[in-house]
Formats: sequence, C-alpha cells, structure tokens
Amino acid sequence: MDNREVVLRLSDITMQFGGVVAVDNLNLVVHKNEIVGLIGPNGAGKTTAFNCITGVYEPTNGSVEINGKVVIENHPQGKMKDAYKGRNAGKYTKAITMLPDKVTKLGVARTFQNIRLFKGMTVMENVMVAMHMNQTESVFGATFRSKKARAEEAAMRAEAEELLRKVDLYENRNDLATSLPYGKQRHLEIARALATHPSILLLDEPAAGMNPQESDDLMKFIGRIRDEFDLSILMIEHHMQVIMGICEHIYVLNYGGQIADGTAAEIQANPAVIEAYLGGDE
Amino acid sequence: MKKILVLVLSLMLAMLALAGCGGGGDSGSGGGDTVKIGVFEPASGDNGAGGKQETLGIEYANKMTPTVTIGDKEYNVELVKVDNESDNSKAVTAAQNLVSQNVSIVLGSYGSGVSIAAADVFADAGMPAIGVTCTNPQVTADCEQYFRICFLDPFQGTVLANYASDSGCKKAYCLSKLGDDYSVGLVNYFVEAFKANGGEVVEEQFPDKNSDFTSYVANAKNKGCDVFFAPVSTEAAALIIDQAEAQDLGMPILAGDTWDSNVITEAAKGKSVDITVTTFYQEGGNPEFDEGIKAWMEEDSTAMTNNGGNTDLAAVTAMGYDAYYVALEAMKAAGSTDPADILAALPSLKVSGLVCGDVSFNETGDANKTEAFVKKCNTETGAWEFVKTQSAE
Amino acid sequence: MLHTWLPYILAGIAVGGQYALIAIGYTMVYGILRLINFAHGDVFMWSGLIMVYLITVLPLWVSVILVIIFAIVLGTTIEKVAYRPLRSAPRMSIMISAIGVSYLLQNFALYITGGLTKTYPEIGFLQKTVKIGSATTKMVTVITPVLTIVLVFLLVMLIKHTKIGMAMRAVSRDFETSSLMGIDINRVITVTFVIGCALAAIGSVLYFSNYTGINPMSGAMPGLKAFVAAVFGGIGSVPGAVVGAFVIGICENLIKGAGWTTFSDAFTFVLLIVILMVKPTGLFGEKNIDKV
Amino acid sequence: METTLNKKTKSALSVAAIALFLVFVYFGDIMISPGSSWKMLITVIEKGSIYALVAASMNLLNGFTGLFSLGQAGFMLIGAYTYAIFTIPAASHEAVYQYFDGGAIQWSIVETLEGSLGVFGHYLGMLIPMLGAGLLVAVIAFLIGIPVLRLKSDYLAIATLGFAEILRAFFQWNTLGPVTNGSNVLRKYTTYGNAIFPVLISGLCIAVILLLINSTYGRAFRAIRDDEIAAEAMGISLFKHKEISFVISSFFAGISGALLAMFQTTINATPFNTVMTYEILLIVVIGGIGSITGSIIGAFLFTAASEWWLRGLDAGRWLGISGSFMRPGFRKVVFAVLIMLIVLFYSRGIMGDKEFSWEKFISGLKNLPANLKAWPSRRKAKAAARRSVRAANAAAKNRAREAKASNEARIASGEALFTPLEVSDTVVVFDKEGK
Repeated sequence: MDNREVVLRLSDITMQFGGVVAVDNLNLVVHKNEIVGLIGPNGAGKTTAFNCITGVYEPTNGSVEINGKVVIENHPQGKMKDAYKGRNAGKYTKAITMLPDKVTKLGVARTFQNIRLFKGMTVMENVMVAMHMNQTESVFGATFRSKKARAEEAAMRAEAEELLRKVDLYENRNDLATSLPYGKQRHLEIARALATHPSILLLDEPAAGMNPQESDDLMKFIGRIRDEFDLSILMIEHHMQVIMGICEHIYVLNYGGQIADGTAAEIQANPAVIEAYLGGDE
Repeated sequence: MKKILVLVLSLMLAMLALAGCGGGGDSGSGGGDTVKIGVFEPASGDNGAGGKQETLGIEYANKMTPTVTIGDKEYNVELVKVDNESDNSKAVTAAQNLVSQNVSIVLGSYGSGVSIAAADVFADAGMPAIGVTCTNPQVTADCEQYFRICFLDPFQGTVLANYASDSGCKKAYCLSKLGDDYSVGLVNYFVEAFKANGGEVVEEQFPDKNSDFTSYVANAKNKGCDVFFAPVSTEAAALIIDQAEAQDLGMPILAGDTWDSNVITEAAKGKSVDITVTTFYQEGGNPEFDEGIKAWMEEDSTAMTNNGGNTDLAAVTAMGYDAYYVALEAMKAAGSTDPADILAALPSLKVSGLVCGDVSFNETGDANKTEAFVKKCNTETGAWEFVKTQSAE
Repeated sequence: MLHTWLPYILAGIAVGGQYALIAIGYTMVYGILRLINFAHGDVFMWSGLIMVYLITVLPLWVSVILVIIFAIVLGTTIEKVAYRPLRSAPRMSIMISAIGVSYLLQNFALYITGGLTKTYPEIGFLQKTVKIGSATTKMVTVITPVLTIVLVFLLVMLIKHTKIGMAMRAVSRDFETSSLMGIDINRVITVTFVIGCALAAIGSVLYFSNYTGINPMSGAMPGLKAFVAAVFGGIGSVPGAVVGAFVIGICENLIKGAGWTTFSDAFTFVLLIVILMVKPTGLFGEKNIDKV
Repeated sequence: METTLNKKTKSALSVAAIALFLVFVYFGDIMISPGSSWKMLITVIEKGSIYALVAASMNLLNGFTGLFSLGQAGFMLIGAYTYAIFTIPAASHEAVYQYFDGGAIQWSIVETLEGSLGVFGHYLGMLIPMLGAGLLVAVIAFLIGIPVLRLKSDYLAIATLGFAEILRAFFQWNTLGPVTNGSNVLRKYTTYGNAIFPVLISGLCIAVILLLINSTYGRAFRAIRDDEIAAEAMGISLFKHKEISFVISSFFAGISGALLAMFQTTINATPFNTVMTYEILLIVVIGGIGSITGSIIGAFLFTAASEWWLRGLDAGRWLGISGSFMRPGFRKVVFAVLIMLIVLFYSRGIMGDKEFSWEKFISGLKNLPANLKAWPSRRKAKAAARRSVRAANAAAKNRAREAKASNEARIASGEALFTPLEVSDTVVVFDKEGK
C-alpha cells in the first residue's frame, strides 16, 4: 500500500476514565511527511488521543509507536481490570509509560487547543525555552556564564531569531507573548513547538477562532513548514475546509470510536461520517 | 512604576523623620535631668503573663520612687519598656532598641533564653543589665555586664529535689517544655540532685503550643511516680492542674518559681490538687509593700489587668520591685548615669531593705542567696501558704 | 493492657472528635474553593475567646448561641472581605490572603488579651469527672464523640438530601459549570462557611472545656492537625475528615503514651507526608483529572 | 521623558551605589555609638540583609518556579545549627553543652584554621561551615524534594510546612543533645565583627540567584511557573527543574540561616516555626512575587517597620500620637492590617514582577514632581479604565459563550459540516488561572 516510513503508529489505543470510554481502540498511522487529520464532533476523544500520545495521560490499553519503537504501552491493570469496557484486553502485556518531556525529546511536539503560551515571557523567550532541553551545560555553568553556556545561549538566540523570521514574528520578538493578536499567538505556539526540533507535529485545532482568510493562510503555512522542516503532521481541526484542503489522510472519531478513515473524498462520501455529524435516527 | 518610587521615597523620608525624633530624645536626656532605665521584658508570647507581672513590680517601684539623687543632682527616672516577645530571635533587636535609646541600665528579663540571647548586645554596648528572675546559670556565666538578684537553677533544682526526698518521694515524673531553657535546665538540676538522693525519675517533654496534657498526666500515673515535677510556664501550668484534677492524679505537684503566681492559685482553687513551689518571696513578708501595691492595682485598672485580673501578688512582681531599687542604688553608688560607671559600681554593691531580702553579688554577678521559700497552695482559699525555708544542703 | 492504654484511647477519641468538628470546615471549604483556609483555626480560637468574655455577663446557653453566631459572622466576613475579591486571582494569592488573615486574627487576639492565657469558663456538666473502667476523665470526653457523630450525620443528610446540599456537591465537582447552570455560587460558598464555622464554634466549646487555656496561638496547632485530618480522609469528604480526625487524635495520644512525647506533633506531619506519598487523594478522596 | 543609558553607565552607577552603601555600612557600624538611635539603622540593615537573602531564595521558588513551598524556616534552622555547632570554640563547649558533658564535637573549624592561617584562616573558618551549612541543607532538600515535589500547589505547601515542623522537633530531641544541645540555646560560636559581613555575603548570594534566574535554567523555571503542561510539552523535565530550584533555594536559605545565627549570637530551634516562614512569605508578597529587587526592598521595610519604626505603637507614643489603646501588641495589629491591605489592594506588591532599573529610576526622579501633582486625577482615570475593562471582559465573555453555543448547535444540527463555522475571536482571550 504505502511504503513510506511510518513515524507514528497508534495501536488499539483505548482511554477509559472510570466508566467512560473516551477513546476506543484507535488505530492510526502517520507516515513521513504526511499531513493527517483527526476529526469528529465535540467530545469525540480527539484531544484525549493527543494526550495519550504525548504522555499526559496513560492509555488504558494499547500502544504508541514512535519512529518504529514502542514507547508507550499499557493494559488494564488494578481496578481497571474488571471495569475495562474496551476490546483487545489481552493483546498487550507490557506497561511502558513516558513523561511528556521525554516524548518531546523523541521528536513529538504539540500545540494546544486553548493556546498555552508562557504569559510572563516575551515572544523570543517563549521560543528559547523550547530549546532549553537540548542544552548540555549544567546549572552551575549556566549560572556563572561559562564559555560553553555563553556559546549555547548565543546559538539558541540565533536559531530562535531565524525561526521567528520564518514564521513572521521577528518584528514582535521583544513583545510579551500574550500581547500578540490571536492569530499570531497561534503562529507562535507552532514556532515554539518547532523549536524542539520535532519530526512529528501534533496540532490541536490550529484554526480555531480564525476567519476564512486566516485559516486559508494557516493552511498554506502548515504546508510550508511541513516542507521546510521535513515534518509529519497530525492535526485536529473543526474547520472542514482546512482539513479537506491539506490532509492526505483523515481519521474520524465519534464517541471515542473510530468510524472511518481515508482520503478527503472518501470521508465526505462516507455515510457513517455523515450520520455522526447529522445525527442518526436513534 | 512611579507610584512605587513615590512610595519608597516617602518611606525613606518617614525613616529619616523617625530617626530624627529618636535623635532629638537623645540630646534631651544627655544634658537634662532624666535618667532612663530599660525594661527588657516579654509582654507577649509564652512568658507574656510572667513578664507583665514582673514589669508591674518595676512600675510600682517607679511610682513610689520616681526620682533619684545621683551625686547632688535629682533626676527623674523614666522607664523605657520594650517587648522581647519571649522569642530569642526578637530579643536581639529588642535589646538593641533599648541600647539605642540611651538607657543607663537594663532590668530583665523574665525567662532566661531571651536574656542569654540579649547578653551579647548588652556586652557589646557595655550596658549593665540586672536579671530579675532569670535563673539559668548561663545568663551571667560569660557576660561581664549581666548581674542578677535571684537564685540560680542549680540551687533551686537541688532545693526542690531535697524537698521531694524529704517528703518521702521515691520516683519523680519530670515534665519540661521542648525548646525552653528554663524548664529543661531546672529539670536537669532537679534530676541530678534527686538521683543523688537515691530517687528515680521519668523525664518527658511536651512540644510548643501543646495544650493537651491528658497523656502526660496519664503517663505519670502509669509509671507509678509519686511526685509530679513540672517547672513550666504558667500557661501550661493551668492546663496541667486542670488535667490533674480531671484524671485524679493522686500525687503532689512540685514546681519552681514561675508557678508562684495567681494564675496557679486561680486554676487550683476548688480542685483536689496538691501544689508546692519554691519561690523568692513570701507574700505577707512585707505587709507595707503588699498593701501598697494592692491598693495601687485596685486604682489602676491596667495594672490589675496585667496582673491577671486580681490583686494577688506574684513573686516576680516583688522581685521586679526590688530590681528597680537595686538599679537606683547602683546609680547612686556610681555617682553617675553613665552605663560604664554603673557597671563598675555593681560588683561591690550591697543593697538592704528590699522586700525579698538583701542583695549582693558574687564574682559571676549572681546574687548571694542561700535559701528559698517553700509554699503550698491552699485550694480552698486559693492562696499560698508558707511551709518553710529550704536551703540546698 | 487495656488498663494502661484506656486513658490514652479515651483522650484520643475526645480530641479526635474535636479535631473532626474543625476538620469539616477545612474539608468543605477546600472541596469548593480549593483553598486551605488557614484562618479557620483562628476562627476556632476566637470562638473560645469570645466565650470567655460573654460568659461573664450572660447565661451559658445564650453565650453558646452567641458564640456560634459570632463564629459564623466572622467566618463569612473573612470570606467576603479576604477571599471573594481574589476568587479569580492566582491560587497563591488567595492562600497568601488566608495566611494574612490568620496573622491578623492572631495578632488582634494578642492585643485584646495582652498575650495572657485566658481561662475558659467552667461549664458544669462538661467538666464533671467521670470514671470509665480504670480511667478517670472529664464528662466532655464522653460527650464529644457522640455529639460529633450526631452532627456529622446531620451534615451528611443535609448534603445528600437538600437542595443546597446538592448545589454544594455540584460546585465542588465543577465550579465553572455549576455557575453556568445557574447555581448561585456565592450563596453556596457562604453556606459552606456558615456550616464550617458553626461546627468550629461547637468544637471550641468542647475543646476548651477539656483544655481550658486560650491564648492567641491556641488555634494554630489544632487547626493544622484538623487540616491534616481532612487531607488524610480525602479532602472534600466529610466522613473522611471525621475518620482522619479520630485516627490522628488517637495515634497522637498513643504516641505520647509510648514515651515519644518529643515527636507527638511531628507525628501528625509524618502521617500527612506518608498519606500524600502513598495516596494523595486520601482515604475517601476522588481522583481529579487535570484538563489539558 | 524616557531615559536611555548605555550598559557601561548602568554598571558604573550600580557599582558606585553598591560601593557607597558598603562604605556606609562599614563605617556606620564602627562610628555610630551604641547609644545612638542611628545604631538601630545598622541593626536593621544587618537583619534586613539576612531576610533579603532568604526572601530572595523563597522568591526563586514561589515567584519564579511557581512552587508554593513553606519550608523556608526549617531550612534556615538546619543552616543555623550546622554553622553554630562547628564554630563553638573548644574552651566554651563545657559551658554551652552544660547538660551534655561538653557535647560530642569538641573542636571549632574557626579555631583550627585560625591556628594555622591567622586572620585569613578566621574568615575561611567562618565561610567553610557556612558553605557546609548551605550544602547540608541542599542535600536534605534534595531528599525531601524527591517525594514532595510531585505534589500540586497547596499540598506541596502543607507538606513542606510539615517537614519544617518535623525538623524542628528533631533538633530539639534530647537524644541528639550532645550535638544540637537539645532544647537549650547554642551560643559562643564565632560571629562577625562588622555589619558589612552579612551585607556582603547576602549581596553575593542574591547576585548568584539573579544570575540563575536570567540563565536558560531560569527561563525554564519561569516556563514551569507560567504553564506546567506546556513546559513539559516543550521537553522541560518538571521534576528535574523543580528539584534544581528547590535545592538551590534551600541552599541559600541555609546560608541565610547561618547568617541569622551569627546575627542573633544565640540560637534555639523554637523561633524557626511557621510564623517565621509566614513572615518571609509576607516579605516576598510585599516586595512583589517574581521580583528579587522587591524581595530586598520588602525585607528592609519589613524589618525596619516591625523592629524599629512601629515600636512606638507598643509604648503608647508614636509620631506624636498617644493613647491608652497603644499598649503592647498594638504594633502587631497595625502591622497585620497593613499587610492585609497590601495583599488585598496592592497584591502586586511594591515592584510587581519588575526589577530595578536605572532608566526607570532616573526618569522616575525627573518626572516625580509632575507625577505627584497628577496622581489624584490619574488614579481616577485608572479606576475608570479598570471598570471599563471589567465591563468589556464580561461582555466579551458573554459573546464568546453565545458564539460557542451557536457553533455547537450548528455542529449538532449538521449545518456546519463542510462549511466554515462562525468564529468569535474572543473565545480564548480569557484564562482563569492567571499565572
């Protein structure tokens, strides 16, 4: 079928909170340089799936594979053993967890649905913070400004400036992040994610709150960064024209379950999807 | 931002103004006819009650004798009071505050810890200080400037231990407060002497802010002790007495000078407890003083409040009264209001006619006292009854 | 065996019941506002102090009622003045405000009392000595646990079966949504403070009848311990707080009985840290999931 | 009237100001006679500088890393004891450890080094145990941090407070008496001779804290403070950075504890209680959470006000006002009321989260008269502005809510499928949590 390299693979990811199954056996693949969309009505479990990938939540069952390596895996344990409502309970045996910062270090960066910029910092600092994880100098050296620390800081600054130029935020680099207009905040959040040198970028509703013109620009922007930074992108979005316009493959969730996947055209024609959005007879 | 600046600047101005006021006071006292005596006592914290009673004695003495003739010049005596909050960390700045107000001599404090903490400040300033009821030996041990008019813990601890042994007690329960040098020190000397007398002891400590003494009383009963020694602050004392009554302690309670206070008699009144204390002063020992100070308290409602709401005398009040006169005598003997001269005059000073007995100092600066009064609480009348005088031998 | 330990257990149960009455105030306020109301222990101390002054001029039952009213007024005033304006401020500010109020209440008490310990008035039947088995104790020791359990039962009924109780549960579950659903948040919070403070006032009558000295710092330790009890039982849970309070009261006294008196207070904090490590949600607490 | 200065001028100004201050402190301590009320100024500077250090260390934790920790007094306690225990002269052991047969440690670092190195050894002998105090506290903080730092805000506060209380009981434990002297005071240990010592040490330590805050690690701390989840998503290890901040903050708390021991000349575990932690916290709040300059100003103001300026309120006479209501304790009431006013109406503190800058200082001075004149009208304008912002916020919130609801309705009805939704750009502007 597709012989491109797989960078992210979710296998049977299930997330159950108490008795509520938020994500039910999600199977999803993102190939290298692919833009994949994840859609579904509100409460379908899209953001929860993101949180499972990035280590914010521990999935109840299933595994996450990044660049060919299983980095997160879980199976129902403890109280969940009896309460588990999903399928494939016996399929996974290991319990591998990973903290969000480790996931980021593996090359998975994300943005947030409700913009989470560092409020007390400037645009420049927001980007530079994201580069901190690659710093090798110790606290001691950094505090007393060793030669290495100064070199690293200078390199960071140079890189951040370049990045900001690319996302058209250079002019605003010394402004407080929260003082930016809304659309630019979205851009900054993406720039900040890019600063972690990701191979996969997870975008959570990047076009939320944008007018058609802005979302059009965003679409182009996403395509551009994919090429420029050699990325794979997985995005959640409600703006159908954005999704339909740039995603090569689309997954549809409803009530946690995966109801369809395919290309834009396939999805638009899929009766299950239309039912999910329009509501069935029940 | 500018608002901040305004704030900072105005505060700076305020500081200057205040410092200026203080400075003005200095020049007044230097050439004028006022001599200042510093009163370094707690008015709050654990020892607030005791500190206030001690201050009361000083105030009464000041009222009785508001002037002093030094050389051939008559001075008005002004008391400069500062609250050391019964807290070692506040004591240093409080002492510094006194020193910076140009006092000639300092009296206090109730509670040994704060006195030890302040000793270095007084030493640095060459300021003579007279401890009134701080009984820990460390107060005067390494401080040339510190003198005191009361007996010491080694003495008092031995006296109490001897009294206990004499009354036939074999096993003593000793309770002290964590972090309180007074009770810990006194218990230590008591234990030493009591063991030397062939007795057995159980030692326990209670933490700061504790008000639940149920278990301590129960421990004393369970361990089969026959005397309960608790030389703690009056605050804790009232609670202990209460629990002793509630649990039917069934053994005498023994304590040191802090318990010679109306707080204790109030708490014990109408209860079936047996309380014995050693103290500096026997109420009724000097009827004139007794009546005078009681009349004063009747008149002055603040004084009455500070004494805990009635006119029963505490030993520390009498000691405070004495301390004031010792200070006056020292100034007379020095013939000057200069702290250095007073300091020089103190070692050879002998004062008689005081209500708690004559005062003279030994080489470490401690009063030569060989006897303590033993008193017992009459729980029916709520008054102290004299038992005997006891010495350390 | 029992013969030696009975007095400690009795004392523990009594003090546990008193902690429980304070702990309810902490746990309910925390459940709804996510705020450690550091001033609660001081409201408790002030209730005791007011009683000392009231009893000199009024009969006992009037004084008790007035003390409860006073505690309620004080508590709700604190909420209105010091917490409500900061409700949308960062969590640290409101906690600092709570610490500030506590500092103010203590210092004001220090000023009023002049730092002297006040003796709590004698409430005849509470302080009567009774004999239980081998132990002698005060009547209040026996009354406290009974009264505590009755009050807690009533409170649980109130929370489960009344409209305001339902509103309280809703608010503690989801503050934002409840306010959007038309629940009058301010009213719920006020009622929470009213209940918490009234119970603290009753607790103060029992506590100070047992330990009869009140000084400005008297509320600090019981307050902290009651808070630990609330955490132990699972913050937000009323029965949890009560169980926690009894556990702390009994353990504390047993530890003293075992001769580890130096660490009787420290023990409470060890327990706190252990429970936070092992089961941060406490015995009966529910897990909260942060929304991302 | 904006003032701009180049870097050189600013450094020169700073160096000059600091040098002037140090000279003033040094000679002030020597020249001012103990009887003068100006001596109190020196005492306040000494104690203020020690509190400034501990407040700055607490600010690093609370203001820059967003960790609400209340263990500062406990860490100062360890620092103070460590310093004191190792610098009590051999000859004084008998007197100090009077109930413990002279104690377990019978030597003093100061004396040992003084013997071989003279005056230099004396100061080295003071610095080594001070550094040791800091390091020991850092190690203990590291161990405490492992379990505690995983807790969320207020649980963290109460757990650190609990640890501080446990430490206090531990240090008063009679069994450890030969080392800690149990409940009794430690004294006679080496102290500094001139007020410049604590000022210099605190100054250096605060400078290090400032350097740290402005390093990449400091940036990571602030990221954690602003948004833990986002910081973690940016590859910042929460635990590692919280530990670093906690350990470094505790290190400096330990140093300030050692300095406090020297200032007090005697120490005892009792005063290192929660009240002390609260006082330090209030200093941080008064100065401004997130401003080191603020902590320094706050520390001096707090110390001066509580130990000096307001003392008259207790004595019945203050600034010419007198009355019987001014009896002992009144000072603390006034003080507590002042603090509450700051917390409620001026919650950003003196400096907010800004640091001192010469530009602002100079332009502030220049504009001072004009600003003073314009103050009342500006305050009115500000209040009006605040009101209008509040109203606008409320209205926008409503609009956002309506837009969201209508969008949801449209999604539900299927109308929106494949067609763009109507969007209100105010949806995300509001964030309840603040920082």
